[in-house]
Amino acid sequence: MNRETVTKTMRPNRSITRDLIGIAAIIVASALGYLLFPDNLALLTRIIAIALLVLSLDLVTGYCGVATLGHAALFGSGAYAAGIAAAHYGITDPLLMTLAGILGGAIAGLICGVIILRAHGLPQLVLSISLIYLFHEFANKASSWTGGSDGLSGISPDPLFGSFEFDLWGQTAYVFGVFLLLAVFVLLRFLVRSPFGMLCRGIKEDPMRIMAMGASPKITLIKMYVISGAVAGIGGALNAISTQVVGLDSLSFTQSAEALVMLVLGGTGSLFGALMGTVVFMLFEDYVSAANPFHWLTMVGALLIGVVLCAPKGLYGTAADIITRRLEKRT
Amino acid sequence: MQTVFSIAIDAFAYGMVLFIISIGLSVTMGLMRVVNLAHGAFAMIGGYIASYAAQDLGLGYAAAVLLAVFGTVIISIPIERLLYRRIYGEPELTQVLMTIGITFCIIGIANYVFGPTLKTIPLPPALQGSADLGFRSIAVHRLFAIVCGLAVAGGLWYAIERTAFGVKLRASVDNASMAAALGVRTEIIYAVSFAVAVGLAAFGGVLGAELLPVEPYYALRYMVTFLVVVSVGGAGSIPGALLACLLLGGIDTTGRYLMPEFGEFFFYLAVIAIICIFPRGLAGRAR
Amino acid sequence: MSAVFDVLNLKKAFSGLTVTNDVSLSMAPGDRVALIGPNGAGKTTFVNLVTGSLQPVSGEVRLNGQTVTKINAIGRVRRGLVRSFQVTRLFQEMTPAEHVALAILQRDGRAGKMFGNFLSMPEVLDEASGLLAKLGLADLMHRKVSEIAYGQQRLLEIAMALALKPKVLLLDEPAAGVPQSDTGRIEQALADLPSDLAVLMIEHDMDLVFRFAKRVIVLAAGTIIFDGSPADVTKDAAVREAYLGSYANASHAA
Amino acid sequence: MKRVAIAAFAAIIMGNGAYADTIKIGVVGPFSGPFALQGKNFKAGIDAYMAMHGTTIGDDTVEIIYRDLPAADPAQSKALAQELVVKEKVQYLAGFYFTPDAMAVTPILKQANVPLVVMNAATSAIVTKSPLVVRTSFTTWQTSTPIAKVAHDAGVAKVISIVSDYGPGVDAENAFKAGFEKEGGAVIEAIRMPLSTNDFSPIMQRIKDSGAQGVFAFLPSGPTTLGFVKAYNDNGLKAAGIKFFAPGDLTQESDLPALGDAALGIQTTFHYAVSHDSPENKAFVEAASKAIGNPAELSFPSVGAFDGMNVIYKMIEATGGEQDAQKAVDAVKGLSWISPRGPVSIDPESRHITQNIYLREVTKANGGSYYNKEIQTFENQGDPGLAAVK
Repeated sequence: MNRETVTKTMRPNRSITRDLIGIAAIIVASALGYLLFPDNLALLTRIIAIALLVLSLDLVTGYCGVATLGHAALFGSGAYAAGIAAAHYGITDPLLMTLAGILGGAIAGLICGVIILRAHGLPQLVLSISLIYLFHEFANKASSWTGGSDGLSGISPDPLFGSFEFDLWGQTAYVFGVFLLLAVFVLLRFLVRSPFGMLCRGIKEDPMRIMAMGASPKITLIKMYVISGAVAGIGGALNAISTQVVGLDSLSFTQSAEALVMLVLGGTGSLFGALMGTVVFMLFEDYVSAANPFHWLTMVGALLIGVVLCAPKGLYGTAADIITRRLEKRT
Repeated sequence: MQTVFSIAIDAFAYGMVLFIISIGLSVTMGLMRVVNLAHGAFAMIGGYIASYAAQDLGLGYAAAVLLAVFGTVIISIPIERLLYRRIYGEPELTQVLMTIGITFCIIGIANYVFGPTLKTIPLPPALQGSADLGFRSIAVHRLFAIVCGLAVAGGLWYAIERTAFGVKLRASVDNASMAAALGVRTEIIYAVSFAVAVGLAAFGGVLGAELLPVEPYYALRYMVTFLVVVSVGGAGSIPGALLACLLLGGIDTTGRYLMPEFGEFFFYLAVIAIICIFPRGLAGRAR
Repeated sequence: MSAVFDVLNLKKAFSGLTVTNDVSLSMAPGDRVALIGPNGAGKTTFVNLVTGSLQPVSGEVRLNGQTVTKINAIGRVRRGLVRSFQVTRLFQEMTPAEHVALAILQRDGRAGKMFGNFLSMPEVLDEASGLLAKLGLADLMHRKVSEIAYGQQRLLEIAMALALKPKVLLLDEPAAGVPQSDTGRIEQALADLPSDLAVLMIEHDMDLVFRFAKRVIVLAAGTIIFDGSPADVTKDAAVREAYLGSYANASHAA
Repeated sequence: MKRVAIAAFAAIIMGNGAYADTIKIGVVGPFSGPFALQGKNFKAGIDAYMAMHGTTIGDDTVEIIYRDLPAADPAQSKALAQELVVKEKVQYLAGFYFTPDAMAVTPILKQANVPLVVMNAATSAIVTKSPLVVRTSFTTWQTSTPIAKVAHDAGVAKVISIVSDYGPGVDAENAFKAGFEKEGGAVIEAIRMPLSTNDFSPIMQRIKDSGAQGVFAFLPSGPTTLGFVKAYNDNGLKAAGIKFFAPGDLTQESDLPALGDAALGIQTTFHYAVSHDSPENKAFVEAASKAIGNPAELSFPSVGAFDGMNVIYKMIEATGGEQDAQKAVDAVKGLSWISPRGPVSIDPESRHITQNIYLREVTKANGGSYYNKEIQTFENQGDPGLAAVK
């Protein structure tokens, strides 16, 4: 009986500790980024925006097992929602723009979820690809709203809380991004450990079994898609606010595929994996493309092959495995 | 009426070109269960070899095609041995990561070796120019592509359904361990199938070069088209792939004639509709 | 006592071939019924029809006197018709505590909650650990399912089903694949099932059937050929003919 | 590698000239990816200019810092520009192949006190987004308007317009329509086809069915032009005598070897042909060919970059190397010079380049290679697009 109480209390404590470590890690990494690359905050802000996209992808792919190569539809919808709110409706408060992004992303999530969840496996991938092309084409067609292929410009967000300008040096945007990321991270930690999160993990392994428990996998997954859309929408809004332009590339297949690559690189099914994959991929890409623009694609390809061969569970997944194995050996 | 006829012929020709390039992918994805995003890269290698053989070595078209097919297969052997073998049976996402990585590498190398410009494969005089069909003219090489497409479809169907190899292949696909227990050497079956798939990719890359010109980003540019066509058909099914190519070719061509502005919408809406109605593809088998 | 579960003239055909033909049965709370039949008798189809995975050509399924034939599988579970699986279908990456807690939360309509954790919901945790303790799984409740023995996984299946507080429980070969040494635990668990629960067990193991069931139904070629007491089943000529013959002679008659 | 090389190079220069300043110019362009060829042309133009005019202005040394942006990606563009300004302390931003990338940078120019010299991006509106933008390339309106007169002069009254459905395509369609209708012709149908179109047969069928005497086309340079031009021949449009008009993007020099005989006789209007006959261009082509390595890869972005460098050098001279964006831009307003493409000037109002537009025809040279042969000149063309947008 004693042992049971120990395990009972130990479990939640351990994961709360892990949460605190995670939050601390994000804060430390953000501060380090700020101190080490004070002149490169725009890149770092961009990494945060993409990290939000990858986190959102992890929710449906990592936690629910949905294969998608069209997740930028949610990100881009958020970006356009925030951009259109600012450029056409004069909603230039950054917080309201973020809200617009959340709404845009969530609605896109609902649409994508309803369609993508109709198939599984390869056909599901193809559905997601078709959707991203439709979204892209739609944004291209609606050029009076979106600026078409020239991009949506004329977004000029107000200073944050009336006093912090989104300026050239990008400090405001960066700090704003870090706070958004932290908020999202904390909320998602709650989400994935909640009963709902548990349900999603169950669906990933065996949707039939979940049905036999009286829960509907479809409705659950659509809910998750909407949440995922909101998260991606925050990323999109951050992108729109910090760069003040939204381009069709934010709704592209390429962006979707890159997000998936980053997620698998970091390791699916864990929030840290998603963050790690994004940071590693984007820094690697930035470094290699600056060092050797002509061959960077080859090197990125080699990196991906290397990861599949040496770290099949992704960077974080494999690292976590090694660490737990070490710990178990010690005890 | 004449216009309808004319569009039908265009659709047929386009569908057959799509078929030739995609059918190899259907083999890898359906029979070997590998989401092979690098398929276009192999088609591109075929195109480059043929272009090099014809332009720089001065070989004839037939020789260039043969060289392209066998050259690509030879290049693919070490790739299959070292890389693909590691991802058979792995989750789809791992396969996506690996094959995208391979695609990136091949693009980078092609860019380095052949440069970024477009490459063409000169056609022999017999395939140049247009043929008069009475009510319209059509490029001879398109007719050639149609004939080749039909030949490939027939040949593959025969090989899979009627030969001893086909029996072993289908047995390995349905139940690898059972097939192995019965004495089928599944590794060899897989290696041969992979080589056939790659060879078909190269063949398609060369034959389709008039429509999809060879350049380093070929592998990424058309990756999605191939993937879509194969999935709509139902991976692994030759009649399915043929049907999907003709159907999508038809929808695409008609859409682009009637409302070119919304060409993309037609195509992808059709894909979504088909998959929603046939979640396993047109000829997909229940697993 | 009025019936909690009725099946009326259920019929199903696959491409012209009738696999379930005019099957009817009725169960009251507390019933312990075993459904047996030779391979290919249509037991699996019957289960799928009853749970709603398949739609019948004609006939009716009733729960608590209400027709549920048009209600899908999920809706039937929510109305109290719960099944277990012949081959365990558990979530390998999750713990027994999570399995049972998820079932409890789902039963209470709280599985969609996006905040909080069942570990910090005392009533859920208590119920889950109580249930697991009753089945002897208390020590394993925080292990991953992939790390526990198959016999214990079968017990967990039963625990999950019970956590849903069903009115009718379909047990699909609850002891299949369990090593001899562990069957005792499972039989104990079956004996301890709530007394007001109607249980329909599909089983091959006749020893288990005779120990557990108060009533046996024999299905052959899609039709019920016997419905009566276990004592009578071995004496029934049709059953012997269809299925039991040698077994009855060899082990029970002896 | 490149960073190291530049740093080493800079170190040597710094070591030699004790008190001289280094003026950095940040160039953003597609140096990898599907458009890498255009990026290479940027670099070739810049290298050619610096080879011909030296790397020092007065006491100051000019240093170029390249950043790669493979495809239209405004967010990345902004990030790169910001890094160039804040970290590398560049005094000038230049390059930019795609419109959205250039647009993304305009909001930061004022605060950064940096002028932007656009070396390619061809949408008219870019120069209106900030008073610190100068463009030395062209606009789609600028190159597509004269072809309307050419079409009219060729006796064509009914034209069908076929463009790729994206910003520049729409610009080209509008420009042609405006020009052609002014000449008294009629655009009987205007079709916008998706950028991803591979099979142009149905489009050719549309052209045939429309009964037009000529077709106006705009597609981005690259693989699709090849398919389009081949389909035009294969489907018997050329044989049927339907005339083909397009701006020069369709027949850029680096695509000509692949187009081959299919392109022969196609007439396009553009601001620059590599074959342009002038001493300035001879010198430029020689230097740029050396810089790019393979002369067959030389194409129009190189001249935009070359003239962009000329503008920046003038800016540096005018400001004496001090960082003063407004002064620098004011100094080149109205500036005129003889470019490799012919006489050009910077319009003081719009800060866009005023230049000759040439009608050219794809011709086979004696050596068997293909080139754009200039056959008519439209002098001193401004950008009609700006007026049209307003």
